[in-house]
Amino acid sequence: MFSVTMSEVTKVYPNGTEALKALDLNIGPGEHVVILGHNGSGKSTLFRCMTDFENITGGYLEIGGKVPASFKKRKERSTFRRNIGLVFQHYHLTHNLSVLQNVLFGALGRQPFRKVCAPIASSTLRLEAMNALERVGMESVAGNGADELSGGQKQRVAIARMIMQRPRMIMADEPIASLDPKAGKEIMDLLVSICRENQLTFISILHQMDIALEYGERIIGLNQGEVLIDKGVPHIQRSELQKLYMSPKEQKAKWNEGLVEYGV
Amino acid sequence: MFSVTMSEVTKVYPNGTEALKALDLNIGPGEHVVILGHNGSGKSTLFRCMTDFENITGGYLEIGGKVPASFKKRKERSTFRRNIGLVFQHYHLTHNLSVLQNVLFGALGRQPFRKVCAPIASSTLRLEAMNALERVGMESVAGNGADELSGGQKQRVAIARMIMQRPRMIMADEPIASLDPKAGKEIMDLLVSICRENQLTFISILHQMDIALEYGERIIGLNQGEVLIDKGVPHIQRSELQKLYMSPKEQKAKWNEGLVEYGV
Amino acid sequence: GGEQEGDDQEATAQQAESEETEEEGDREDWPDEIRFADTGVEGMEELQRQFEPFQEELEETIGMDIEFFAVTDRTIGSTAMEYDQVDVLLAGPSEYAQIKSVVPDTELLAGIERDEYHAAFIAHEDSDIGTLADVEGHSIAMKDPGSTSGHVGPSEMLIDEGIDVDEDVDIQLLDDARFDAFLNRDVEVLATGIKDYHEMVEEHEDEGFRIIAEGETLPNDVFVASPELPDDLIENMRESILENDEALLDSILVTGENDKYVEGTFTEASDEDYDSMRNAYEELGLDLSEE
Amino acid sequence: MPKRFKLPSPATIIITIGGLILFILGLGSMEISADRFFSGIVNMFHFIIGAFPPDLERFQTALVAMYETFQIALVGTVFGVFLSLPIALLASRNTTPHPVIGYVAKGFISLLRTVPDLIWALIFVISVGLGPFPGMLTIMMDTIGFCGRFFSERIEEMEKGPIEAVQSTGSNQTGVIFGSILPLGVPSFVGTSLFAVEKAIRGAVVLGLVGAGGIGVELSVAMTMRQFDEALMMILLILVVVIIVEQCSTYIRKKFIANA
Amino acid sequence: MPKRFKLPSPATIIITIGGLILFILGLGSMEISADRFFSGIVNMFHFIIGAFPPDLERFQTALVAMYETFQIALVGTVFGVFLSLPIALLASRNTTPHPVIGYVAKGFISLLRTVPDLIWALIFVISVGLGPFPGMLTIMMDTIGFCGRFFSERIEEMEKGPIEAVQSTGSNQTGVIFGSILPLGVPSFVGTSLFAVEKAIRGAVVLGLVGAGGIGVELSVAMTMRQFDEALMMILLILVVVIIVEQCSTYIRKKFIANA
Ligand SMILES: Nc1ncnc2c1ncn2[C@@H]1O[C@H](COP(=O)(O)OP(=O)(O)OP(=O)(O)O)[C@@H](O)[C@H]1O
Ligand SMILES: Nc1ncnc2c1ncn2[C@@H]1O[C@H](COP(=O)(O)OP(=O)(O)OP(=O)(O)O)[C@@H](O)[C@H]1O
Ligand SMILES: [Mg+2]
Ligand SMILES: [Mg+2]
Repeated sequence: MFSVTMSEVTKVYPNGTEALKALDLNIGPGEHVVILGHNGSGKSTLFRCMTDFENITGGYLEIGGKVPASFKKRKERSTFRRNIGLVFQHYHLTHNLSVLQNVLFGALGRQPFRKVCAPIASSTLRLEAMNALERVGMESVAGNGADELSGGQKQRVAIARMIMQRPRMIMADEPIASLDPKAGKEIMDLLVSICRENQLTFISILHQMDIALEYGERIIGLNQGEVLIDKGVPHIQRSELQKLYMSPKEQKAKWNEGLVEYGV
Repeated sequence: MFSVTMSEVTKVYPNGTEALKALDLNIGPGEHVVILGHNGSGKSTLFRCMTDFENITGGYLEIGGKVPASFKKRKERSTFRRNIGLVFQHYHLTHNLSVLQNVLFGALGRQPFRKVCAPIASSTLRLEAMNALERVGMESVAGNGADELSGGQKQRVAIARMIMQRPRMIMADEPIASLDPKAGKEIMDLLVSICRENQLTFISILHQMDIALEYGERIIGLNQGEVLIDKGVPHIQRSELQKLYMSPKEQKAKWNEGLVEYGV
Repeated sequence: GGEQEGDDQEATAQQAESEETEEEGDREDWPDEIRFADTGVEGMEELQRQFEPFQEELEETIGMDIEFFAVTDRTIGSTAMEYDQVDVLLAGPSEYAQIKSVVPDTELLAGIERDEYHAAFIAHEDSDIGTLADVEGHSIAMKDPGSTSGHVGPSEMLIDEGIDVDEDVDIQLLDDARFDAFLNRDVEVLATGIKDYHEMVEEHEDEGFRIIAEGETLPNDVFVASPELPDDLIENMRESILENDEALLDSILVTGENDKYVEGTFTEASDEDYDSMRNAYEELGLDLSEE
Repeated sequence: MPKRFKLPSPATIIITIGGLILFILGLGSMEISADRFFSGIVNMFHFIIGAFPPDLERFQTALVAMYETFQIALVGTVFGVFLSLPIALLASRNTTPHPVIGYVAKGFISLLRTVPDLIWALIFVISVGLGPFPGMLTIMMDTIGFCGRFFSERIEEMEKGPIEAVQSTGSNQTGVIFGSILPLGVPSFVGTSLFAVEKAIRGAVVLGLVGAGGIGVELSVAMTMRQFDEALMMILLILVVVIIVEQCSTYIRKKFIANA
Repeated sequence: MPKRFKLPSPATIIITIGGLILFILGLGSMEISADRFFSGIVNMFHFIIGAFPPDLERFQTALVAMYETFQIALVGTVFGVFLSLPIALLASRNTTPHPVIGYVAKGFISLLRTVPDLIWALIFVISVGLGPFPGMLTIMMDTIGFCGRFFSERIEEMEKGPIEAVQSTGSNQTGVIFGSILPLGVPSFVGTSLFAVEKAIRGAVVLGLVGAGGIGVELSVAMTMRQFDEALMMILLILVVVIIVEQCSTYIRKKFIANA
């Protein structure tokens, strides 16, 4: 089970945007954490830094005992990533391949390319991929091109791909933003049950407060690249969450107050 | 004020997917309609057909007195589109240009290119663009590259671009899917107030039922490319809406019942 | 034909008047400058890139401004003259034959006779090819199509020997690769200018070569004038070139590499000298007179 | 059920099999032998080493020639690129005003490319005389043939989203082109254009054809006179210019590649 | 406040101004005159019309030569393309194992491109002798120089999303390449490769240099002998082949372009 340790993590993009400001954060093994925050608060950046798609510009970050910033070899990085099931906010399917092929690629971390290549993949693997597609309700479009899907269908396929990866920790960036309400709940159920079964740490970014409170055990609220809320769900009031989304001016005014009130 | 008339509209994609099945639909001038439906129910396809980005494969479709299928010249099509403010599900910003430039391009329907080119655009137009950005809360990133934004920020910029278009009808495909709850409400307020002020017809696709019931005057529920619900909001019960999202099997079973119950 | 210039006589006259300071009168139909092109005569490649001394000397000799163009393709040279885009050409024999066929009124100014200018057939010493007749059935490396000493000349020799160049031998036009192909023994015979042979011997002293046949001396390289130039200008140029032959020759040699002309001289040229060339073209089945 | 795993269409089968047969026949006619190859490798090194060290005696002349060539190549490609863009827009499936115009434009581009340099040189010498001008025109034609093709290919490959977004504003075609197609294509267009400059420099022998001199003539004379050490010097000089142009290309493209 | 409207960097300014000056100087040296151009246009038409009708007498010979050329060109480019791919992957900024390797690979590709055909031909004649084999090798070198560059440019331009998605599965580099870079690049790679075939056919004069014959030699002989009507016939023949190859390219690419 993976745990996450961050201290003073900062991320400044080349254009000068400070996306993360001295973030301190600890996530224990097996926790189910939901990250909330206004648009541009740094949620996706945090995920990208955690999976080493962006370099942190300061601080210390450790996941599952590994320190991404210290990776020297490609191999270390890929082994590390293999264990983390990341769902991207924008799905990122390879659009001129079939849906099934995209899902099969989820296994690339544990199988060489030739084994996951749709026309020659072993039937075990194909079955596993079809199974993943079935779990997200997409088995009927397995043969379609990835560019022939609706927005929500793409998102589900991306999740199936992540399932195929058999990760040891799941990080999902707005996994249900484009899903219809029923599908959204089903997918959240699915993710949570996978995490329960396999005792995985589960971090998700969400904008739906109901869902967050329903599925999360702990809420982390980001605001302008800083942690504003960090509490177990039972102790949270909805009104607190509202503060996360205040306009910049209001945020400024409430900032110190927020710090005092919710601690870090 | 634009009205929409559709009869027996069908859309079959080249790969054989029947996305729309003999759709009959009328939307009156100035109506505020929300379209709901499960993933892959044909909502985006409907929008793409209405704006002539996809050809319908059968039936009759008329918007604001124009019949897209009959357009012969490019000019006709662009004049038609100029009046419809379309927000795409995937935003579609031109990623290697600045945010301001992307928004200025919203005016391309009424201004020639050289007038909307950021470095030489008139200050009136620039002000208008900055104003649009301000309305969606994005004025502070006007100079950033469009690829340097978070998901929600991109969506807001796409809406600013649409506002810049000064449309006579607004069609928004999941305009708030990636927005945080507060921003989502603000943007819906904004869109509705723009439509009220200018007496525009407003059609939006949403997955959030609460928002749909709060902002819509009439709900159209799509299911498998067919209209399953079409009712004024006051007459709608939440339980009816749930039926929209049933699994294929359940849908099949309830199909005739649905037709009988809600009419077309 | 100077007739067609009659129309602009007035304009040119005015122009000439202002320029006319030292020279005799009667030049109103002369152009402002002579467009001179060197068509990349074989063995004179160096002139292609170091033409300034020669250009200056020629300007002095003729007493007119000269615009010099080094053209690397023979077809361009003849076509430029055909369409009156060039006034004087320095051409090899093969090019001259071509130009004469497309611009029949073209005038010869002077020839440059050079030492040792003929084609030769060369074989490796240890090969059993001894005479030209033995070449039959073998492969021959030649230069590029249309080359005087490296294609047309040797082909004529073969034809004279009674060899069918299409059937009996395998001719490969290899241009610069001809030496390496020969040294490699990919081809048994090399047909090229005799100067090339000397160079090759120098470069590969340890290998033995045998000349199996040498052709007759090839016609001279020539200065050719466009018929569009006034007759008196042509005559004037012809005279001054022959008068200043030594200085001109020196200006070519000054570049240091044109040793092919070391023993050369400027001579008068006449069209008949090139009949053999035309003959060769004809025998090669290439119709020169069609245009 | 997976729909994509259907039989390939007859056209695909024909192209594939035809291509394969031609390839195999070609391979057979090639008299390839590793033996031939390796036995020759010694010769090859002998030749290459023979050209070292490069002969620097005529370096200055070469430098001047290089400079002349570069100028003409630059002017020719600039004009060529500016003409290529509209032609490519006419030719591309997704921007052509009419499919027939598209085919005509594509055919025209192919024609420009197919006509050999020598013939362009002839044509322009006939119409404008000898010198750099016809050389420039020839380079321009080459560039249109090349850039027209690659621009159009890039335009056809472009993601539709941002283009549709601009179209949906009711923009006219000019707006669509300048507002989405050009910005999206810039990295590729810059790369292709600067490659065309480089190509023009490397192919500068054409300037020799029309009497405009330049490095091409220098190099080909050095080769003819078998002064391989001098030729090597020029090749290295050209290589330096090529790499500089390439660096500019990389630099400019980087500014436009998303997230680069 | 809009951050993008900052002053361009010194490098940008230098490149821009330098390029402009060279362009203007070049333009000045060109003695361009529309007058010269138009006055000559009649001549030009006279010349072009003179070549009509194309001379079909040697059509069969040309056809055979064309076929030979096509075979060799095909084999040479196929090998070239297969070698280009790994080299391009080594050269591209976003796939290279190490920046230094990237620079070396880029330099190597540039070198292959800079060395003129004639020299490749010489080198291969020396090492493997005359015939189609050295011709094929020369074409292969050309192809690597060309495709290596364009493949690598395309790879650098690729959208990062799908690549990152495959990386995030923990895939090794092979998986990333085959699972995202190649599929995403296919349309472009196919276009470039088939262009290389076409280029090899058009530039097939090199086959003459190594004694492999082919259409290039035929055409250049026809030109030298001023048989323009025969040359025209061959150009038209080449054009037909070029267009066929282009059609194949369009057809194959279409299958891979998203939503096409
Ligand atoms: N590639 C980039 N370059 C520069 N700035 C960036 C880049 N990506 C994001 N940013 C900026 O960093 C900040 C945080 O972005 P991030 O994507 O992490 O937000 P987020 O919390 O995921 O928002 P959303 O809910 O809209 O997805 C924003 O201000 C954004 O503009
Ligand atoms: N380009 C395409 N080619 C083929 N089929 C397509 C294409 N785009 C969409 N489809 C199919 O058409 C159906 C309707 O898609 P559409 O995008 O309209 O759904 P939607 O209602 O917008 O769904 P979502 O809520 O997920 O956005 C789906 O089954 C989808 O797979
Ligand atoms: Mg985000
Ligand atoms: Mg949709």
